Amino acid sequence: MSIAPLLRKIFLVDLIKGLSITFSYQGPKDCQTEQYPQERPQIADRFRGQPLMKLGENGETLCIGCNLCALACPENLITMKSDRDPVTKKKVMTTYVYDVSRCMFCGLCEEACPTQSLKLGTGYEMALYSREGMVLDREVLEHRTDPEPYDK
Amino acid sequence: MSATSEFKQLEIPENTFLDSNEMILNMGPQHPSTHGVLRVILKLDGEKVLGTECVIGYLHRGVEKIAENRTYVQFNPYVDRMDYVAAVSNGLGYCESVEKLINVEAPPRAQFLRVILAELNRLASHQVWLGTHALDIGAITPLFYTFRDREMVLAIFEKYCGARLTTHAFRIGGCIYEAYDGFEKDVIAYCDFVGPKIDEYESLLTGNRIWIQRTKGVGILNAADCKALGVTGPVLRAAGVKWDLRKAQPYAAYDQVEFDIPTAENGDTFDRYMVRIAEMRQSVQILRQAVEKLPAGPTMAKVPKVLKPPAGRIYHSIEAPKGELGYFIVSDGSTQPYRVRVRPPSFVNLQALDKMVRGALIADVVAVIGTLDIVLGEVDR
Amino acid sequence: MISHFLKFLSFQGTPGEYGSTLWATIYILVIFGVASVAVMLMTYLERKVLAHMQIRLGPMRVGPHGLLQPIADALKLLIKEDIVPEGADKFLFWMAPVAVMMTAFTGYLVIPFGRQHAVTNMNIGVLFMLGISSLGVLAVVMAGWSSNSKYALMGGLRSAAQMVSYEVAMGLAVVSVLMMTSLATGTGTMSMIGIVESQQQQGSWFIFKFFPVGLIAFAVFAIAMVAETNRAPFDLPEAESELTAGFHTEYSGFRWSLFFLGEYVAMIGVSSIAVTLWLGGWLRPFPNALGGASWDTAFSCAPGILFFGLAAGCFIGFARMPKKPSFKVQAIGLGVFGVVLGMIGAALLVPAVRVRVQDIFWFSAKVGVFMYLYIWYRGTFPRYRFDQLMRIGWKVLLPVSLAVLVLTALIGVRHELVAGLMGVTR
Amino acid sequence: MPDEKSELDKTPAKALSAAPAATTVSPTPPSPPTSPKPAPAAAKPAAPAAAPKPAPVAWESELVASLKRQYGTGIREASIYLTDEYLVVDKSIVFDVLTRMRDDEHFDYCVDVTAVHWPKREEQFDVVYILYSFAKNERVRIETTIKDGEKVRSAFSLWPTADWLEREVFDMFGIEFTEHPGLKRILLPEGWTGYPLRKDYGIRQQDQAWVKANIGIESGQ
Repeated sequence: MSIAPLLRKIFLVDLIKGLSITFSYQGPKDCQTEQYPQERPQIADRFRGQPLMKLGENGETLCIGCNLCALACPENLITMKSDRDPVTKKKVMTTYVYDVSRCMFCGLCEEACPTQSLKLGTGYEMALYSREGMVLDREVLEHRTDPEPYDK
Repeated sequence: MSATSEFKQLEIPENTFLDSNEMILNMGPQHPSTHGVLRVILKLDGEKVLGTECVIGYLHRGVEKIAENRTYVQFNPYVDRMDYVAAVSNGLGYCESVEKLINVEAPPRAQFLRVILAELNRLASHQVWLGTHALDIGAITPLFYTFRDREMVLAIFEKYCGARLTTHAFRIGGCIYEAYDGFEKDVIAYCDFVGPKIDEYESLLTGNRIWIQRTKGVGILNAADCKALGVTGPVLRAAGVKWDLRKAQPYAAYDQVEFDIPTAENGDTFDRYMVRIAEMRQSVQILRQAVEKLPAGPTMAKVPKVLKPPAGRIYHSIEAPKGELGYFIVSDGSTQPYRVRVRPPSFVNLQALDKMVRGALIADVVAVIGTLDIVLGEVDR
Repeated sequence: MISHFLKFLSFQGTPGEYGSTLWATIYILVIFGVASVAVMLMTYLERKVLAHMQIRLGPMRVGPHGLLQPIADALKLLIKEDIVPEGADKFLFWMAPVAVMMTAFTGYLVIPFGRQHAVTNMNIGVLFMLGISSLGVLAVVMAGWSSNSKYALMGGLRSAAQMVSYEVAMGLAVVSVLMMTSLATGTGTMSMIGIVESQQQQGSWFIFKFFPVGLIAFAVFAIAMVAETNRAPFDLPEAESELTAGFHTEYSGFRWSLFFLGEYVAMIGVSSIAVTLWLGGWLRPFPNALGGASWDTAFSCAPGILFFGLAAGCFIGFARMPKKPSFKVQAIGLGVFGVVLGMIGAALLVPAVRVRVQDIFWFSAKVGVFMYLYIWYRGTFPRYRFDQLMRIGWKVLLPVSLAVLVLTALIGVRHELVAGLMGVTR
Repeated sequence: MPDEKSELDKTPAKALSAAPAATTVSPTPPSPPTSPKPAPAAAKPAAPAAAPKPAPVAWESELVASLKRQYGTGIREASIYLTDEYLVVDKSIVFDVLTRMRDDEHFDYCVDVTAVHWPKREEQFDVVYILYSFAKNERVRIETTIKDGEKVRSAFSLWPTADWLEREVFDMFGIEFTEHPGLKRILLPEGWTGYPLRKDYGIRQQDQAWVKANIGIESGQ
């Protein structure tokens, strides 16, 4: 063994190198913790979270009752019923149920939607105390007001 | 989830003074370092391991059965749930396989986007591996450094496709998401950021005498054993076999970027560590090239809305961060796959555990499980 | 009563030397209480320092900056269900945590926190301390055996082997110090107080004595003491990633907290030995370079200044608190805490207090450095494997400590001879 | 955020509207405008771009010729489908073919062993071996068909990796392998009845008796 590695070994250079790294990270500016309720993460625009149904400019639904989202869903968690309007002969969505408890937020439903009515929004605080609350109907999807943000 | 039948005949008799027997130690499925719900039954002589038996299946969700009951497009998000640490690679393999089945090729821009995301994912996967592996060997701090750096990758994923872990980033026929504004900048920023960080991991571990003692000569698996046991990925490369599917059978745009296949000679835990570290550096290199060469154009090929591949069967595999990830798809001409078989690298690699730890100590079992880089979601599917 | 009190205060020695059982009992209770509080503080600091090394924040929720976290932990542990595993040896299972506590605390009898601040000046202090600290292994083996769990048994066995092997190197390193104490007085001493006093007389901490012999002996001891207390990178008996928690896998609630307490008390205990033997115990730094009465006064102000600094830190934290109603209680708490610290700091500057407290302060400060090192090691190093640990103990530390012993003897004899030739009176 | 239009809203619609609504496969893969991807090592002779549906074409090679010389009609089919080379061989010779592939043709890596269930056929199961040769950079699929209850000789003695792969096939399809060192269930618990990947096994079906006896609940669904 040549002398330099031996000296390095005796003087614990390898260990001191590691120690210096952990020591240098102690400053508060290196801290990565996000104190969640006070600091909230930046959510990307494309984030697939809370499902929403968007409304048109006059508050009318954009859904045309085509059932494509229900067909696209791998988990079959969208139940849609539609009727034909007797006057305009157009399909009109009557009931719409979205079961978030089984959703894996894959985004296939919003991709299937031809009118971009259904959208997975950026809401992410979806925890609830009951499973029943996870089954969202049309009213909730359309007029969802974001719950009071958690701040304790 | 078979019981310990192999060891059952080894009923421990009544102890007499100074009589020593083998001990059966049950490690897992609730154990801090079995990386999930792996159960290993160890036959011990003191601290020395005489044999192991893996009991798996605690996370079995029947992915292959689910595939038979979903359409080709609908099954796509499920593959992310196998190797959840490298979800992008899973999706890439599946999309490429179905594209091969329907004989469609993704447009070049999509190919490059796939390379970028897959390499980002490889870095993220290796970072998770490094953190947990170091944690198994007792160094708790690298875990936090690697997760900090992985966070940037996840942020890019979130901005690109809206999800962080189970990304569902690719669709059959290309990438449905166009790169967001500043995508290239983010990737390059990550490359600039992660290079020095890899040096930092190295100065924490590579030279450290404890790390060297714990990893050198531990869990040796030579090239012949690797081939016989079907072990692929960095484990195979650490044994000196210069084989990487990205080079051997290039897919996506891997034939248009330049990179090396890092290899090592001894096939021990330290070599696997060095190979993965070198792979991370290569991934950074691939990322820089891919961003530079990222062509303009469409990101989706023309794919029918209702996918009905012609009857036939194909096998396609890619180089996932853990090894060869293959999909064997049988189509009967309907909208749903007749059979999808996933060839999971973790499952096959885990088989080598017994070979690697025989005669070693308990502490080495933990190190070897870590170095195999298994993800139980993929082992059990 | 008051005269009795004042008489004791004016006595320059320990209660043991004073011959008062009452004062000794008071001292014991005070040490017990302070050590327990120190452990709580240590757990808080460990979590905070480790967190910051790992780019985290650590506890932040219980109290301002998590200051009340140790209390919350203690409460949680006290009210947790106490589980005795099936098939456990009930008596030993009950005994083990008690034994850990007892052995850990008994050693404190001889630790001199200052010239007056020790329960007794025992003439075989170091031997007593080493003996007591090695009793701890019994408790660990008891815990491992009685739990009726293979993980616990493995942990206990590892622990027994490890503690026994490192005791040897540790003991030999201590002997070299004992030889050094004989230099000035002709006869050495094993009394902890006597060792510090002989460092004072020789005008050099033993870590710098016969450089680098003292340093090497200290290094051997410093490594062995980490192994002795089962801390990273030698924390094999409780190696989390291998044996889940080692010998205390099956313990929960209050019993587990006794193990925890015992571990930290033992850490402080062995650090105290190291401080006493090599780092001059309660002596202030730079006694030679910065000697003189004015420097003495300046150094004795250090504890007060430190507390003022801590108080200032609290006030900065108070000012930086987010201005949100939910933070009001925390902010006020931090402010009050700062005020209390400031008042303590002011009290410590009173000359009468200052003189009596400075010994304790320097001693605690030195021990604190060791505590920080413990945390630092844990934050940086991987864990040794069992065979490697044994190899270091027997093949590296033991020969080195033997060599140090011989070197110390040779150099010491030469030193004495030279001194004798020069006709220097002792 | 109903009025916020992110890029996500536009992209999928664009891509989907561009896709034809027809249900037939678009025959021609779109030729990339820039730098066409060079064909990988295993070239793509099959699937001519003009053909409406890719079909298997005969696989002509020295390997196939020599195999056919040796086994005659035992080699039932040797074709290439979408660059995948595969052989369908008779059940009786499959182990011999595998041995030959390993020893003489350097297929030293057994990628996968799996099976496919065809309940309507008389020979219900396809057993599929996927082999790879590091030396030739070539992948070959070897298939055989067996009836329900028929046994196959284990490839464990050729490639130890077949151990778990065959156990999984046994677990999921109930195909037994002879001379296997420890053929038992791997992903499902021992004592489970039924083979989940058979087509007659429903997706929600499970061994209720086992679940009740071992987990103590009525159903996991």
